Amino acid sequence: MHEQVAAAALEGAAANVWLVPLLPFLAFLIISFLTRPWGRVSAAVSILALTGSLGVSAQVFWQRFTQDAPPMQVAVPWITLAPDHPLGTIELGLLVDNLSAMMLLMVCFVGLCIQIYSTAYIQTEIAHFPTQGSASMSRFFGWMSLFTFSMLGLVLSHNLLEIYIFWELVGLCSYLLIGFWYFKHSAAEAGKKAFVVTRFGDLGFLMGILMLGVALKGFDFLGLSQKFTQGIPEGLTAGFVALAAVLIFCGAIGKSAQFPLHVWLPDAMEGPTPVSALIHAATMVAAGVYLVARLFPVFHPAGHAGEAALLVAWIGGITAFLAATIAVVQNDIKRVLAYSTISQLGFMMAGLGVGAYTAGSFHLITHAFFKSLLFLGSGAVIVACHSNDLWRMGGLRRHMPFTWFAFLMGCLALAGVPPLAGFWSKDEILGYVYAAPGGMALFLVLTFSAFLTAFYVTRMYFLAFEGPYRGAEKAPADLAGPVPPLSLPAPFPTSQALDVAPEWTEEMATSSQEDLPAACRGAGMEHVPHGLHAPKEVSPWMWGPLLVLALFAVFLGFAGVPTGVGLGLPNFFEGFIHLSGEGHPHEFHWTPMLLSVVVALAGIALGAGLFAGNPERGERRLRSGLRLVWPFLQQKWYLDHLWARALAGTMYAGALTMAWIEANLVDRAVFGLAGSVRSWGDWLRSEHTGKVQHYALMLLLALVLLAVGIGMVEPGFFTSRQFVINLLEGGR
Amino acid sequence: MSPIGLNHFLALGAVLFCLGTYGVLTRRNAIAVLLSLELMFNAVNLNLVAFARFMPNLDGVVLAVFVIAVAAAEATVGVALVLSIYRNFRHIDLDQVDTMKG
Amino acid sequence: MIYDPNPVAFWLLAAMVAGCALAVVRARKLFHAGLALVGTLFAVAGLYGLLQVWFLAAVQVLVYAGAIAIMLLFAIMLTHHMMTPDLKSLTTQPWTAAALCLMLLAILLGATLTSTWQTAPDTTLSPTWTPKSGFQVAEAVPSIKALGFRLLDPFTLPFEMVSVLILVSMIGALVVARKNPALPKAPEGREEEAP
Amino acid sequence: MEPIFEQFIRDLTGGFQVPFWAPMLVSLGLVLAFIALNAMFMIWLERKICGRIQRRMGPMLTGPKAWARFSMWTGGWFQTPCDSVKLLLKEDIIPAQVDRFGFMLAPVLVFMAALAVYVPLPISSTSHAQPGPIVVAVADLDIGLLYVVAITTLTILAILTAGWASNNKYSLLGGMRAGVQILSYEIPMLFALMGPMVLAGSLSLGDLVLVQHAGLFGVPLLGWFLVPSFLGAVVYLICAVAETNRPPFDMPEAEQELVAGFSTEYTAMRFAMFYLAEFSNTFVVCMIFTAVFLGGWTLPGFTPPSSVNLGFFSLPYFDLLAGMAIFFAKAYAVVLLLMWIRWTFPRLRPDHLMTFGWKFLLPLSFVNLLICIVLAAIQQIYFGGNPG
Repeated sequence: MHEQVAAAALEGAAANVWLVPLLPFLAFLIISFLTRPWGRVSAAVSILALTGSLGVSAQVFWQRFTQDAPPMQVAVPWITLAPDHPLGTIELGLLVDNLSAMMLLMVCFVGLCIQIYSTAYIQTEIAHFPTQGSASMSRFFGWMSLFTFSMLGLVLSHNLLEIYIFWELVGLCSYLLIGFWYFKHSAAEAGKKAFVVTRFGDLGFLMGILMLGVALKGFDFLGLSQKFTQGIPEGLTAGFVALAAVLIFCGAIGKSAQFPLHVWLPDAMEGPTPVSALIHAATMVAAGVYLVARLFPVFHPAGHAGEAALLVAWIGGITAFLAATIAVVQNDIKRVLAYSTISQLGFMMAGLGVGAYTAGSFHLITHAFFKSLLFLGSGAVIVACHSNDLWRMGGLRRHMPFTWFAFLMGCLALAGVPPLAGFWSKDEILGYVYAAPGGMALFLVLTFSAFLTAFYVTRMYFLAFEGPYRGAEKAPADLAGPVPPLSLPAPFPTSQALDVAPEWTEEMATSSQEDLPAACRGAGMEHVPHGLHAPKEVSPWMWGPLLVLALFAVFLGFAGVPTGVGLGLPNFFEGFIHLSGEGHPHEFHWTPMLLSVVVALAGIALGAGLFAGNPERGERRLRSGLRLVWPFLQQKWYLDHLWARALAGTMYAGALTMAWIEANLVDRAVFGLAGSVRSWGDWLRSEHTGKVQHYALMLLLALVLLAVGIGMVEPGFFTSRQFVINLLEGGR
Repeated sequence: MSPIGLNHFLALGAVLFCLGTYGVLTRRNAIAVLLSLELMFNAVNLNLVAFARFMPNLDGVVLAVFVIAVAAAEATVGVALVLSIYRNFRHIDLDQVDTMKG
Repeated sequence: MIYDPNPVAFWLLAAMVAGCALAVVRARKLFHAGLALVGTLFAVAGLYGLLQVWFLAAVQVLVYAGAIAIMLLFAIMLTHHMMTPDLKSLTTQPWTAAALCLMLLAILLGATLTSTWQTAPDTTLSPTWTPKSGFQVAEAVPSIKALGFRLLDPFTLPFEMVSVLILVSMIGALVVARKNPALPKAPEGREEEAP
Repeated sequence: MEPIFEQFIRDLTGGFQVPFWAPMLVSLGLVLAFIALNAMFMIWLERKICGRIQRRMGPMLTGPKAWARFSMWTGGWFQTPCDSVKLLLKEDIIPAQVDRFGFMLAPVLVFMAALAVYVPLPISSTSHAQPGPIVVAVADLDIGLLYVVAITTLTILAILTAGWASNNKYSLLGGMRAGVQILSYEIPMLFALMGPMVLAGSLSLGDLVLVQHAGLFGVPLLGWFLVPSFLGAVVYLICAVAETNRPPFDMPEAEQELVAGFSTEYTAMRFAMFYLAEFSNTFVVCMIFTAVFLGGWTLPGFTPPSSVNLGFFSLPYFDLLAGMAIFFAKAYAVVLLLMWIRWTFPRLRPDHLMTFGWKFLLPLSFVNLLICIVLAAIQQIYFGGNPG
């Protein structure tokens, strides 16, 4: 179990693994430099490249699946430090093991589905902006390709520094794609917010990388994992390791939108829906989870949960619960899904925190499929209804049968209805938490979150797909409409990056867009007049991928059915993704499984009871039932406000102090220095006569002084024989 | 008369060089400065040739040929500049050409 | 045997060099300065002849006196009013410059005269190269042939670079001196100041 | 000059050792006398030829009537000597506003140049005392050709000085025109002369003649550089005419435009010096042409004996005298050619003149140089090296 896992060289299909990230990157270059004016060509290039990547990934996956090979890697020197430097040579490399092979396949496959979907979808968005043409489509696919490249590179990264590069690259792509409609004020703000908020986490991440890498004299994952299989490495204290792990986890908190840095993800829904599906549901936000899984031995040295792991678990639990509660009160379909994503990521984190390596990874994969399915479905719904607002939907089941079916499957998977994918993976996490020592409190929290999940999913489904179509009528004033932004007390500047008003309002849109052409105003789709006609089913390019993803949402769970259930299926997933250090496969417990089924059904039943008949009435009843906490939830636990007040306030006070220091200390010093330099300059300027002969005179003076000086210091300098000989014979 | 040696030529070169320097430093007229520059070139050449002759090595003469060529180039450009200055300022007094004054 | 120039000729030429150089520096009329420069150049050519470097003497006369000095005289004629004595031409920093130049002279003389130069017998001036016999010890007096071989064998690249330099300077001079109609006219105030 | 002179005196006196300054003085005297007499003759010739070309007789009255009656070519012999006397006796006027130094310097300079240029010109050779030929020249310089070209520039200086010092617009313009013209034509001239230099492998005019006598590719007549370097000869001749400011290149003294150019203010003796120098230079040009392109004092396939003994009269230095005769015959042939040109062609316009020099003659001289290099290489490879 603890034997040296020798890293083999890349061989077989894995030898081609470098193609996987390279192809999207080439696509990015081609799109950026060659096919920019032709959007459809760009889309074709992007999709073709990704198809190639998918092919190679599938081969790699198949190779890993059929052979029981050790992790394979290849590396080239990147930064060569001094020969005797303890860190030696820092390398760039590719690491292929079961986890990365699976992630590759998932990223490529989901990415491909989303890109195919996007070909149709992005045109509907472009249609809203007459100034945007084919080049926008190219821009979209170029950035999507760049993102795919970055994500695949992240997955294949061989060491911490390399992963950090790609980590930042996906962050950049996320920023670019959230702010894809950069002339929309809200989109630009949301992109900025995502970028800035994740930066907090990345700061910790970088520090953690440096702590760990410098202390252990190496950055590569395999080497690090190796050192932790026996417990804390020699020379390090448990506290140091825990601190490093927590700092690294900070990166994951930022990227995976964990409490308390989750605030950027809902705003990120400003990006086009495929972006939300790919980046903010399936791949990038999962990168944090992936990172924790990669560094699992660091969090669980010698297979035992450390302090850091406990933190991870509880952060995950809190996030899961918090996001689930907020999701209950959202009216925007994409926001419901966004909070749901946060919540599910919390589940994964909690699983990894208690040591459920396999379960966490499994949930990551299944979630990627059904959540991207849900996002894409919501995109289809939005296209059909021209609105994000759940209160302007309803009854779509009849109008959009394919979308309805796929979306329903996604909802059921998310709600955890057996035997769909979400059930198996979520249940496995719950089982682990249940079995973990001291995990009962966390188990209860997660179970309640699962109940809430089932409830808000049901609410969303019924509001969107059942009942009458409400798109034509005006939504009830007390139910729909954006939440008014929080007005800050006077001394606080409306810091745009930390703005607490994520809800995009009409005033904001119009006030910030007056410089745009009239046709571009009201960029939000809810403002596009849509007439009275009923919503229509979207094009097959959109519902096709939905059905494919739905297939996976339904059946993927069977890859990881616990052996104890007795379905007679082998647990493929656990056989494939397991940690060499993961000791005993956990025992199967019926209690949590049954409980989770009960909870899910209860949530669905409650939701259906409230919203099946008259949604407005159900909503009012819900609000009255929750009236004590409703504003609290509506304001998202006041966390955004807290950020704005605490952080912005602190920063403002700090800024005032700094301003005082700047004005009174720094400026005086600097200006004093500048003034003295200026007066010196003024004095010297009188020598700068502009007359070339004066300069020549100065030159001669300097020459004479130099000669006299040298002559005084070394009297024989000019007359020494050697000087002359050197002078004369130097050139021979 | 005492025999003439290398030092005689070197001393003459030094005198010629200093006279040229004096001219460069003092003459107001740009062309006069160019003339004085030629004196300095000649001083250098004189030294080179004297060395070449007294320490038998033809390289000094070769170098002198190069110096003459470079002097020709210098004078060409110099005169062109002077004419350009004249066209712009209507005079070539260097102490009035002080547009670069700080 | 160390080469021994004729003292009378040397002192005569030296006096001419120094006198003409002084005239270059101090002459009131610019044209006289130009003529004095030609005198200096001829005297220096004479010194080259005294040193038996005849080729260089001829080149000095041909290129220096014949081309450079003539060009400078043309420049004088083109820019200067015919007969106006350049009265104020000596007034820029004369005393400072004189003092500094004298110091420079003292340094140079001190350095050269107190140095021990490695003068050598006047036998082997330089190796020359012929196609048949390769390098050979040349004659005592620098012949044109030896100079030519020296110039084109070890110094080929500088030689060619010099030709490039001259071409470049020629074109550059053309560009600089050409009347450019796009340039703005001379400033108005200066027009009145012209004598 | 030195060796021949010394030998001559030794022969004459039976072993008298001449002081070192004697050859110099004698050369100087000879050259001065030659310049004066030759110029007078050339002036007379010029006028006669002018007359002939213009269908008139030229000066006929001064001199013996009988000679005049005999033929137009024998009339008017004393015209030029009388003119010379007149010029010498005229009042020397120095205008008040001229720059006296420059004004007086210029004629001296120009005459100096005319005088100095005779130094390396070889007029004959003798093998009277030695087996090898000794070239007869004031001094057969190692760098003769370069020297000649270099000294010519002194003329420009003198003309510029004259033009400037006269303090006269016409003089200045004439001087500058002359300067530019000579400067421009000097370059193609130098390149035209470079062909023979390459062929001979030497800059010494004596060597040039000897190489020509030796022949090219073993053929004596081919050896005259007129043949291999024909383009060079043409270019040189044209440039030479321009250099000496003779029509059709007499821009500097175009009377209609510039009065008399740089010599407007000059009178009497000073003017005579310009005039003298001009004719002297013309003849020098012809001598150079003879030496460089026409084989100098030699005739192909003919080597005069060093002395002839006619029985009653023994003539030493026969080869010297024969060479001189041949040389001057050739030189005067070129002089006649120049005069023919002068009185035939109209004057050029200044810009045409410059264009012609820079854009036609210069490339042509390059072509000539190339041809000469190829021929010299062939000679070197297939027929052995040349004496230079």
